[in-house]
Amino acid sequence: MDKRWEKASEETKGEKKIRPSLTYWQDAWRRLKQNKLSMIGLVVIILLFIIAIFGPMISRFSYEDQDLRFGNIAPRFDIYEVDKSNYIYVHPEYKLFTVTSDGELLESLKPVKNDMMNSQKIYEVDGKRVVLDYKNAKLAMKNPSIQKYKILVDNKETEVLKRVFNKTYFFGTDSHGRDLFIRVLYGARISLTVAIVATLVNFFIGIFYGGIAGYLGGRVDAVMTRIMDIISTIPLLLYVILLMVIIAPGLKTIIIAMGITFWVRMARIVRGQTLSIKQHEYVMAAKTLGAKNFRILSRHIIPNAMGPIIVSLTMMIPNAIFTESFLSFIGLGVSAPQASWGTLASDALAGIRTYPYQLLFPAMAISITMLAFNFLGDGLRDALDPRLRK
Amino acid sequence: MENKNDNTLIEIKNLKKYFSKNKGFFKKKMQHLKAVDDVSFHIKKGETFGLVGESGCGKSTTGRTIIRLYDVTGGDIIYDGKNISHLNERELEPYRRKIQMIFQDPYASLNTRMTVGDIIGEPLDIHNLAKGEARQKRIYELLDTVGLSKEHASRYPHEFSGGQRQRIGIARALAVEPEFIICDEPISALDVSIQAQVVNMLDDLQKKLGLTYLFIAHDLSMVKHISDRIGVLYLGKMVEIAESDPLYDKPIHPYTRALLSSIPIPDPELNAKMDREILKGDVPSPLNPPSGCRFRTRCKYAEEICSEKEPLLEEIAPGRFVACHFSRQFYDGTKK
Amino acid sequence: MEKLIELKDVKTSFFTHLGEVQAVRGVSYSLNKGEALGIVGESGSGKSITSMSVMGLLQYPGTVKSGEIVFKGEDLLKKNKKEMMSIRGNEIAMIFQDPMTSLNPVYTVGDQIMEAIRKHQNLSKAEALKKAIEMLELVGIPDPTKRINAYPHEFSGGMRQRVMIAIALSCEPDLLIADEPTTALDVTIQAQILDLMKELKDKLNTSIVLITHDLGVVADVCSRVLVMYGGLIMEEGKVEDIFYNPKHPYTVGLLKSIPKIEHKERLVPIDGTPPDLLHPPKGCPFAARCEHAMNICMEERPEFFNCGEGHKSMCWLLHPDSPKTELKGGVR
Amino acid sequence: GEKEQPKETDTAAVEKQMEQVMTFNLGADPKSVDPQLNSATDGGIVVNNTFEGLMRVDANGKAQPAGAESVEISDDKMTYTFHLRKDAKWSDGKPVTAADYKYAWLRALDPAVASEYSFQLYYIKGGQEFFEGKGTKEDVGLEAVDDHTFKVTLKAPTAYFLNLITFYTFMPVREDAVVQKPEGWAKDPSITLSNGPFKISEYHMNDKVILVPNEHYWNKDSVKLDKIVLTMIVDSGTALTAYDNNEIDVLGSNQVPVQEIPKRQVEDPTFHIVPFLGTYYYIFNVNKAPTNDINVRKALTLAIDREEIVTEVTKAGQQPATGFVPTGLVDSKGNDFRATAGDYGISTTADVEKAKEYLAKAGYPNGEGMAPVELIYNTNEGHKAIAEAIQEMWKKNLGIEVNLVNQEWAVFQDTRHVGNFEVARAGWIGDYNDPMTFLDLWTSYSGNNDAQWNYTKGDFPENKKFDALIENSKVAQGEARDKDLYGAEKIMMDELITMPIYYYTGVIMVKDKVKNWERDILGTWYFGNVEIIE
Amino acid sequence: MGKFIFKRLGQMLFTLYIVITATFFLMHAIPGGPFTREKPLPPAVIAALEAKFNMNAPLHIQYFDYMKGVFSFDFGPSFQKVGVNVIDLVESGLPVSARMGGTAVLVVLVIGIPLGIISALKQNKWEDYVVTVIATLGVTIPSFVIATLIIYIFSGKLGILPSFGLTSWKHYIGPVIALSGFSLAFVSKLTRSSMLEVLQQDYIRTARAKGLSEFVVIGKHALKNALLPVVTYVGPMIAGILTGSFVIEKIFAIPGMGKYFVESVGNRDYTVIMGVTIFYAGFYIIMVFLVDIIYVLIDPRIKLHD
Ligand SMILES: Nc1ncnc2c1ncn2[C@@H]1O[C@H](COP(=O)(O)OP(=O)(O)OP(=O)(O)O)[C@@H](O)[C@H]1O
Ligand SMILES: Nc1ncnc2c1ncn2[C@@H]1O[C@H](COP(=O)(O)OP(=O)(O)OP(=O)(O)O)[C@@H](O)[C@H]1O
Ligand SMILES: [Mg+2]
Ligand SMILES: [Mg+2]
Repeated sequence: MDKRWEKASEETKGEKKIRPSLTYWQDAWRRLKQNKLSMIGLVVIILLFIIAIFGPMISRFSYEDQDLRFGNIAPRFDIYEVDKSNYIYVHPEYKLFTVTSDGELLESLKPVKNDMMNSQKIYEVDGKRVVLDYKNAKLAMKNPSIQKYKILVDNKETEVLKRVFNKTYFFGTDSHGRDLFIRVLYGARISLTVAIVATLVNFFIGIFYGGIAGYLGGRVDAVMTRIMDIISTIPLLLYVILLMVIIAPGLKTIIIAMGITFWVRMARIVRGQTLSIKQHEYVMAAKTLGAKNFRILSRHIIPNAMGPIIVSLTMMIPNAIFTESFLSFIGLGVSAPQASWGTLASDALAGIRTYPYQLLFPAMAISITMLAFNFLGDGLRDALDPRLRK
Repeated sequence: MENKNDNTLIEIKNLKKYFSKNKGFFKKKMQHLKAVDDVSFHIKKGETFGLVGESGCGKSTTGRTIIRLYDVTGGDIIYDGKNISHLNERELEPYRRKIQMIFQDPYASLNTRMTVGDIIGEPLDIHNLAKGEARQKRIYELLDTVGLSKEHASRYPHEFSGGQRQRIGIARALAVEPEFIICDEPISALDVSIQAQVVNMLDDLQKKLGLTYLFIAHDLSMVKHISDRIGVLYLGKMVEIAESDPLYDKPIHPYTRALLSSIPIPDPELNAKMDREILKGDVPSPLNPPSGCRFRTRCKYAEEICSEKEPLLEEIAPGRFVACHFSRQFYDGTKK
Repeated sequence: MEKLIELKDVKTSFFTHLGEVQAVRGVSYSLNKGEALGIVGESGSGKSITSMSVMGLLQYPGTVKSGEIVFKGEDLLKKNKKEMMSIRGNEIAMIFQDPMTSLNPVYTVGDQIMEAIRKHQNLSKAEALKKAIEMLELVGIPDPTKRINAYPHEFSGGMRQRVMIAIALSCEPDLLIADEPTTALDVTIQAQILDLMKELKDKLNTSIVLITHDLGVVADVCSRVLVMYGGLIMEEGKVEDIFYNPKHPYTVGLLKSIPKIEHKERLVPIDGTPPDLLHPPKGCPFAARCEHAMNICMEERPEFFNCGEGHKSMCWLLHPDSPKTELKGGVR
Repeated sequence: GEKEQPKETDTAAVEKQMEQVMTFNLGADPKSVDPQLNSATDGGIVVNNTFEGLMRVDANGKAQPAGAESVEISDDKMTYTFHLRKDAKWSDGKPVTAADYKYAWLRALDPAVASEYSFQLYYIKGGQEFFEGKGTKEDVGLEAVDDHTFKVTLKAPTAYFLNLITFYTFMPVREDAVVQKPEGWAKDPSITLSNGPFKISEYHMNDKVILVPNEHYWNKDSVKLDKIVLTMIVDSGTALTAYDNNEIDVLGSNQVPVQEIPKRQVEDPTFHIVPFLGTYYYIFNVNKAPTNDINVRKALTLAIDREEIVTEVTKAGQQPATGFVPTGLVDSKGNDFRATAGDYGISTTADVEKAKEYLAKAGYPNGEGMAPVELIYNTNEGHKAIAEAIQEMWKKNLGIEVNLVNQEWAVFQDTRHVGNFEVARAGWIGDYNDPMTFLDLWTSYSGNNDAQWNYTKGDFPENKKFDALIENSKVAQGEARDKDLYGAEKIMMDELITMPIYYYTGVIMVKDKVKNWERDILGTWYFGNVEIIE
Repeated sequence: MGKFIFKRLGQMLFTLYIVITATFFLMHAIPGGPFTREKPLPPAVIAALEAKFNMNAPLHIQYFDYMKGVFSFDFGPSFQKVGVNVIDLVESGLPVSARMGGTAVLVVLVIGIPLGIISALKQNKWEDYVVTVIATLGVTIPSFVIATLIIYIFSGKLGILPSFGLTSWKHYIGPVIALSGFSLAFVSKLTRSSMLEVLQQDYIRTARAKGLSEFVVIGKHALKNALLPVVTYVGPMIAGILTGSFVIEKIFAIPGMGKYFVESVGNRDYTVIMGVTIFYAGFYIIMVFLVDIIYVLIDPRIKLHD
């Protein structure tokens, strides 16, 4: 008879091996890895940290090296040819620099004669007479089609040779002639530190404060939220000034200042979520299992409030970066000439009309960081939610 | 009142749980929904006490109040000689391991952000019962006990069918090896064969470890099967308590009778022939229950006295308590 | 008799990172107007997912891989979102299995019922309110005028389930899919609800798919029954066929597990655990637990064998070549 | 004004063209526009155009009779008798009388009024005593001889008294207006009365003030404007944009972002750099190491390149400062004070060699062994820029580490005042056209002597000499007085209690169509002669 | 509920009292005073000023006097702005700030929430990324930069917007954009994240099963559930935005009251510091209270009182 119709033995019914099971966090990490954008975000963030730590070491300038005469030089500019070996660059402030043909800055020229009457500045470059003639500048104000100035080499008008990148200062220089590139790199140290601190403060104080208030509810909640009300309504400036008087300014002080106030918004959001989540059955279930408050908060409530928490965490980062610059500005933070992205951005603001690049670079640094954090945050939110959709 | 003897594990005395409902936003007028109103019973060690009753009559509330998920409005819960009805969270700690609950709503009671392994493992962690390898083993064991496979440990609740979720809930309750389990419709979503598996398992555990159950269910044949004694709840009141066989053989309270006569029989022909007693009349509201006997509005035997006086739970035969003015007549057969 | 819906070899899977969970592995059935079909079967066998596939409400990462769902002559799987929207609630209504999470916690039950009524019946607000109260009364909620303003969490499990029923019924659909509608109800209310459904069936010619574990309920309401196991239909037939003359070992086992109210002996479950749909067995999904399993059962999925009018079973035992085995079972 | 020429036949367009409206950006909302209560330049601009004192500074900085027709000065230079202009009227048409002046001046000295510039009237006999509660109102040397004669008796001959009284604190106010709302009357158009060429017609807090001609002004015919809108844009970027957009005609002062200046200077014909009486300097704490060492102070002073600072950092045509008193002031003979006093050996560029020498002399050759110097400044972009530049110069030229510390303004004031610093940023704008407004800062009793250069509290004999010279200059006349002042500056510059950096300038922008504007070196504007010509 | 509100009112007054007291003493604790000037005033003048403003009494007496004033809604005169009472400052500045802020709040809600919904519905599609980028820009470019850029580009370069003041609808565009940027970004991201959460819930499936249109499913069933964190954020935000922003008002030269929050501290204008703090704190506390009330209205399960 056909073997097929024989009774099956027990072994053939046997079970298959099982895969080791993943915990929630391992599983979340696996999901996160699948999200391309957030991995890019993560890589960018790691790169930023690496750059912030090692970047300033490899540059030939330091963040504080200044040369006032080389102030406000753009990262890309037009050059004129004087002769085959001499090239010049005209600064928007009507100053001349000698440069190499590929954009390396050489020298700031002193005019041999500053002929105000004829609106001319006369220079000598390698024996040649170079005239910066800005007679038309006043007309150009009203009529942008007119060229503001002319360059005359030995009385012959010269046209722009080409547009080159600044080889000496990749990002150009600031008003004090400091290399913006290195300042942005250096600024990353302070800004990223602040960002991390803000995140930690939010995470550890904000989440638990809010969670405890919301979870315990009743009188505890009333007292804790009233404290938050008080913290957020007493004028910030007052205690910042007081802090400034009692402790020495510096990064540490900024961290303290942020520690006092920066977590309140997060705490409120977590409290609101907690009030709602704690009514869910699974929290009750955990209670009947004998879970202590801390466990219920950390295992049940907070993971389920993760969406808004991550959003707040990421959104508060730029806030922290600018709070730092504000605090530094009023004297609480790092002192000049140290720079953070925030202070670089606010310093650049005054010159926005003529030197927009000074704002562009720090702003871009912040934006890239933020995009990276945002994509990572969105990915994290998804990864932490097992019911993820595509 | 019910008499009890020394091996009573838990005694419920005049338990009340009212939900207050605000009327309007600002008005102070409160309305009480008397979900459980003066209920008393006891459960002996190693016994299964079935609790049946109409949907919404307060079974789950009784269970949840006993496990102190709700604050007690009135009455006492005496567990192993200790009144736990007003203990605070900290004082309750030791009881959290001894008393467990299987929730009626399996999905809502599972944290969707935990894997099933973690859900079942949580009580182990909380009470430090097992760690590492042992924990994993225990989880697999529990999964197996409730008819799920090991593979399921790393999945999330939303990936399961209704019945599977219910089994996760059961496994979690069993994890801490409690003394007393409140089973709130633990098997309603399971197919009969798995029901049988689970019920057998509960039986075995009871025999082996002397567990005690409060078993809330609607499937009266299953209740009968598993319970030693059964309480019938109607609108927040206990109307009848009896050992299971006598109750089924000879239900006394009119509500119990109606209940038993409505059981659908898994036999199409018999079922068609069945003569069901469908309860007529308005279903009364726990917000303002009828005066006197709460069942009187739907009772075909109701008389004047029923609306005037509230019948008390009386012992009409050993171990048999009924709250009906005519209980004795029914028992004697003088009234049909 | 008019065919209302026909499922042809529907396969639904969830594509999780662990692999493909083949929740439904080829289900076909059809249903006439005014007919009630019961679906029973193992927990996790794909009953709900099949229904969800019909409704087009599968959640990510679930998709209907193949098959057809022909409703009133048109394939629902080919319809776009908007067309499905007009069919859902209106022509096909579903009562979900999990009543707590299926009701919106932030709206009153009245609001949620009225919404369905107003969507489908073009009534004024006041009329809808009246109708909603009526519906609540119909499903046996006490004091409906007051309780209509309650929120879901203030209701007991059974009451929520009845709200779900009220919502589904208020749509007056052509096809009602009821996924374990009475699990949380006591027998008296259950009887009331079942009567209501029967009435709907008889008066409005509504077709009903009733998923349940309570074989008593099936016996009461349905004329035909499907038995599912491991994502497949094991046996299909008229109630009488299934109850009295089961032709599949799983059905037999199922019927054996029913507790008898008369006597209190140990229940007889089916030994073993159901298959993991992540790696479904090649052959018969039940083979691993089947006392009659043969080698072929492990290797090859059986085909359907007819064993009476409208009664078929997917079991190799019915193959002419197989050794004759008497299946002892049935409720009698 | 031109409004009076009736040409009804013409269209509105023409009328619009005829309308003489000027929009002037004032900056912040003035704290006060009450002559006696005001203490700031912005309020001063409003007061200067709505009120008129006895004298007014002309375009050349000379005090000329205004409210007064003439003045008689007694031989001992202690009594001034002013003959008031008979046609001077208040904006309600009532004549301006000597009693109004007397009331106003006494008001400035009334301690209950607490005028911040009350000390400007201490020169008047009995003034200080009255203010400090040691004398009475009656004892103050003010007398309204008759309606048009006002006699003032001074405590000591004060050479610059006529200059002094061009200041707004000395402008008359009307008692009947003031008593209605003693604090707020001046800003309330329904109450305020003024005697200047304009009057306030609307005052919107933080938004704008509208001035219209005072039709009772004695010289109303020379007033051409029909309306002045004083806007209150604080942000310089916005102000500049508004100016470029023709929403504003005049940017009053320093409302052009620094980085814009070099370009504007070349490209924009309406951009002007004007003199402004002020000095930007750093104060050395002479009471604290290391700046208590004169050699250190000298080294620091010589090590900075002032030329570079003004061209590359401040950029607004400022002049490198080599002395404390800024340019623009003259001595009794009309010689420029600055030029005459000389540069005390401070060159405008860095004198690194000498600086190093001094530092070595102080015991820190090449900066070795010197602890980092702390430089404090108050929070401000401009101060920061300068501090950073100087920090680098000291570092590069002297090898000294410098810590920059910026402080919130009031904290900074406090720190500097109590001497809790080593080097601190400072600036001083003159109140009147005399070197005294700069030099009297450094007396031992001055509240401004933040350098802690005080012989009563430490070993500073030079300070005592300085005090004596200043005291003497208050009574001396002519050349003798000049000698005192030159001597005083020399002492403080030799001691180098401060390190002058540059002299302020004003950066203003005035549209071409605005003609005949007047601005004095104290930063006050006068619109009485302004005319709009399209 | 009535009792709860009553209790909360009591708490609110107490909170306000603490804020007033803390601010009062903090303010006096920091260096400098209202009469600190670049050119320091002679001691006699300071004495006269102190006498005039009742500042020569011991601090605790000043405190009691001040509290007395507060109870009769008398917040005293500004030290800085001669002849102007604190109340006047609020009265003149608040309507302006509130008009501008109100518009910004509207923009935040009317644009931010839909943006969040869209990006949740189109999760990980280009629409979502666009919203993320917008939101990133919104939070990374601080308001002072946005404001400056708007003025520079739209008023200066293009000449299509006026550069200062707040008199016509066009004047509102710049300030409102600058004012709402951060909050708009925040709100849209919050909405997105909680919307994603809610969209997974079974009751959304139920709503769909009823045949409700996608608009109702999202706009009614999902949104209300998703709104909780948004409300949490928006409540205090409204208090912040309506009372004006120092930076925006400074850059756009708007005569609002935002400037006093910073200026008064800089000037040590004690009465104004106190006045605006009390005002803001009161407003803030009320908003926080309203947020709690809205919690209960949104989610009936939330109980704030035992
Ligand atoms: N989102 C999901 N992801 C993966 N697997 C799923 C998902 N949802 C359901 N399943 C699997 O699909 C199978 C069928 O589930 P379904 O809900 O249809 O079962 P059921 O027959 O309704 O069972 P019950 O009677 O217990 O409700 C189950 O094995 C379940 O584990
Ligand atoms: N949180 C609550 N707030 C207000 N009322 C409630 C609440 N929970 C339950 N109730 C009400 O209390 C009564 C009893 O509910 P309970 O859940 O105990 O019923 P049950 O007997 O378990 O019913 P079922 O069999 O349907 O689950 C019901 O009327 C219900 O509406
Ligand atoms: Mg229940
Ligand atoms: Mg199901």
